[in-house]
Amino acid sequence: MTMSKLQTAAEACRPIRDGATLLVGGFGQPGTPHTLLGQVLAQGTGELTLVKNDANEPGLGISRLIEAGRVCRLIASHVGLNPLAVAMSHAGRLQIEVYPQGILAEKIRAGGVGLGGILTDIGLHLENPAASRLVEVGGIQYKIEPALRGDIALIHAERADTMGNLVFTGTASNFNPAMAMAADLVIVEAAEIVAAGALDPDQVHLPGAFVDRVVLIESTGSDYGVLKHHALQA
Amino acid sequence: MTMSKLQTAAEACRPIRDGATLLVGGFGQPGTPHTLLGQVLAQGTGELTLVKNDANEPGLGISRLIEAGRVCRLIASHVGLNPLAVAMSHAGRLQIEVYPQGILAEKIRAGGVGLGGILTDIGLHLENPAASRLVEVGGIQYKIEPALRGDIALIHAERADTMGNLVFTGTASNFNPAMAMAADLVIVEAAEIVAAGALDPDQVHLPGAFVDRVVLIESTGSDYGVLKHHALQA
Amino acid sequence: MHYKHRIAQRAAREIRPGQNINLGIGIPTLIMDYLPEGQQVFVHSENGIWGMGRRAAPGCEQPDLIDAGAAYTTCVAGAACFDTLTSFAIIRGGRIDLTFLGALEVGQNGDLANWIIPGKMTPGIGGGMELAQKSRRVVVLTTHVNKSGAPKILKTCSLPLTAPACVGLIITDLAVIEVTGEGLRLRELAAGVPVDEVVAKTEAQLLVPAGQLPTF
Amino acid sequence: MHYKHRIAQRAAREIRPGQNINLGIGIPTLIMDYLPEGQQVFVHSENGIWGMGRRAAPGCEQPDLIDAGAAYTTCVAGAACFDTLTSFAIIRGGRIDLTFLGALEVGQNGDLANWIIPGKMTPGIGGGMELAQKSRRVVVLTTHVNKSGAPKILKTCSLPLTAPACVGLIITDLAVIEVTGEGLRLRELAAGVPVDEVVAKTEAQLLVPAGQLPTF
Repeated sequence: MTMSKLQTAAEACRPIRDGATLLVGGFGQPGTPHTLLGQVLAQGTGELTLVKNDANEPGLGISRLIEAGRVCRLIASHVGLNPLAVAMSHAGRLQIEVYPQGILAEKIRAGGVGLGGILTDIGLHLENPAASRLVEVGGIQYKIEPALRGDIALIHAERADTMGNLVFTGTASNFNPAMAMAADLVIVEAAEIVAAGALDPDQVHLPGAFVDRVVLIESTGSDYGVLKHHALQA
Repeated sequence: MTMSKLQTAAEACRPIRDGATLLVGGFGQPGTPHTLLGQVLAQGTGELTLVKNDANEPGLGISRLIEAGRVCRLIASHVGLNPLAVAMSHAGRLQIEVYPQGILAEKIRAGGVGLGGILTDIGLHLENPAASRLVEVGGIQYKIEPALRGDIALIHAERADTMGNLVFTGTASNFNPAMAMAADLVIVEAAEIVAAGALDPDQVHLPGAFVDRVVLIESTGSDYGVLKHHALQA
Repeated sequence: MHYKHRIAQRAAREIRPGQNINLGIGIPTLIMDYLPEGQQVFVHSENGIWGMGRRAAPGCEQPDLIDAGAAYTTCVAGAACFDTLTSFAIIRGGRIDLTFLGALEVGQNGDLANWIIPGKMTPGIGGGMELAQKSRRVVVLTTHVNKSGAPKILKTCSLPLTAPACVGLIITDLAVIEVTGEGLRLRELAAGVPVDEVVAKTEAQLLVPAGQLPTF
Repeated sequence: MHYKHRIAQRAAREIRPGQNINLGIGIPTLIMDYLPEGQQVFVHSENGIWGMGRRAAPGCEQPDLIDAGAAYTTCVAGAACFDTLTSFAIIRGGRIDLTFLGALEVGQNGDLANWIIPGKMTPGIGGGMELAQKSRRVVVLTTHVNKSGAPKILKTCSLPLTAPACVGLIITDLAVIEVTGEGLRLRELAAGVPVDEVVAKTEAQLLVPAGQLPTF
């Protein structure tokens, strides 16, 4: 019997329930799991907490879920490219919580690697010493940042094998490896899926031990293409 | 002008002074930087603190420095394959400090990525609550493990380019990537050194931003070969 | 069959298809020879392999591919190699379904002591503490008594613990014993071993079910 | 030449061979056009590139290769791509030699405020706080006054800080000003700009050296 983690998007995303916390890969378009997000939209799941670096841009990625009113809370590092999400936050229809980008990634990693949290001096000048949890190590003050995990991670990879071993490309890696470690159920979409043994063990970016389900991207349409407004004009 | 980080072992290791703390890659033989360690031995450096997963085996790797009396202190996770190091510790001639393997790696990584430390629940049952630094996060007790850095890291890679981008192989990766982030001066030996542009940017395991000096391994003799006593008999 | 192999063979029956497993030093490494044929199991080696295969055949050793005990090993199709950080992320992140470990002592509440022998310098815990504490299930493989003939399965461990209340099942040369909420329950007997002998050689209280017990 | 390009051109002269540099959003991205030819500089982009090249030529965009501002970009020979964890390990680990950032306000002690505008919802700090706090040197590129004509270089910042005492040099459309232990020292003037104008448009105390100042 040969094992395979390959499933359809509908099968893979079935366990995603209202009220879930989803870790969503991507920095802007690259690495955003459009196929899996499309499935979540289609199946009507709501009351979601999303953790993603940014809010994508209007009409794209997680912004579609936000626009459809499916998201109550977004944990991110920068939502500047999505005025729509900013407006919804102003209107009290979306709760946005921001962290410095690398600290958000480290909080998620800590959750994934079984740590309780990290000690950081980033942004310490903004803390209220009375309200914050500060500790001193080696004569330096640090703030305790608790680990952050999700119920489900939605991950985009360039290539996967049927065992769930993943390869990323370019700037599409971003939050994907950290998030693929930090959820109870890890669902991956990949542009290409190969047989076990087709990937060089040295060239796997994230071992399949972390991955539960793998989905083949069937339509690599406009969601995965070049956004003309971010390209130089000819 | 084309930049290159390529140096001879003697040039690269010149800044290693008596009393330095060295982070040394390797889990057993694979990933141990034999060429760089040979240079440290040859140049007579002593009073060293070494951080390495293990103590190698008698006559090999860091054990040569230990046997030559150059090491006062070893921070490791397991020295069971080196009875000589154990005996020297008993005799009070070598101070050995051990941590759980993954926690040692995380302490080093924390030092490398600019964190003050990590919160872990590993081995909490052995702590003296009065003596340890415990904190509660989300209702769970954790211990504060401070970050660990070295003055110099001695790293072994399979392949490097002249910019210091590194590729590891098999089980020779081990502590090397974490340590290559966590020292003020990072010296790498590689079995092969290629021109900038010869490595696929997606297939670099550790970006050259962390690497200061690259040394070509000139003799891949017995140090890098198969140890017969760990092989099955024909 | 040598008792170590009989323990390993019995232990292999605890493995379910698709599980991520880790094999500690000693008897656990022998399980490699009894893995169910044609059933995908992912063997994790804490020095950086997921999908480890059998030991390298003589003459086929790759210098940079060893197991956690330093023996030359191989990869199966679909394997991945990685660094220590990733390897222990798998362990502490709760992705190891089943770990087999040796023991110096096991307490009746599942406490495990397998790293410090009093009066000897400890060589360090290596990856054992994280494996014991964070694997979803820990199965101990051990002789029932130590070299002096004293029981290893105790009411309370006397040695410093590797991890508290972590053991789910104990497989020895004499018996299979389950750690339950009510205490230690005798599940199976080694062929030819009477219940009385197991009870006599176990310091902890044993719950012995009525009727015939299966043998292995 | 537009003032933004003049600032970028002057800023490029701060770069030393072999340095790891990061270019923030806005004027700093223009530096890419003024990098010294034939001199190796490693441009870091916090979304996962070390060795970033110029923006992708029209029609040559790769969908999965963007800069931190979402524009399609390229890699130079010797580049590496990686994830966010590695990217910020480079930043917080102190491996960025030089970062160019924009500013809303700069304090005379080197305080930098560039992320929260009062009364507006902040879109988040992104990677700016870590870059400002951990880069070995921070050079601010900004207009000397804001859109209302009010000075941006102040005795004390009024906005929430991105990072305290992090700025080493300020390059504006009017002048180059160094942050020193003694305070802000006027170093250079934009061509045709009198010292009086710079002093008048700077709220903070300026140390003005005697004699002719270089222009840029």
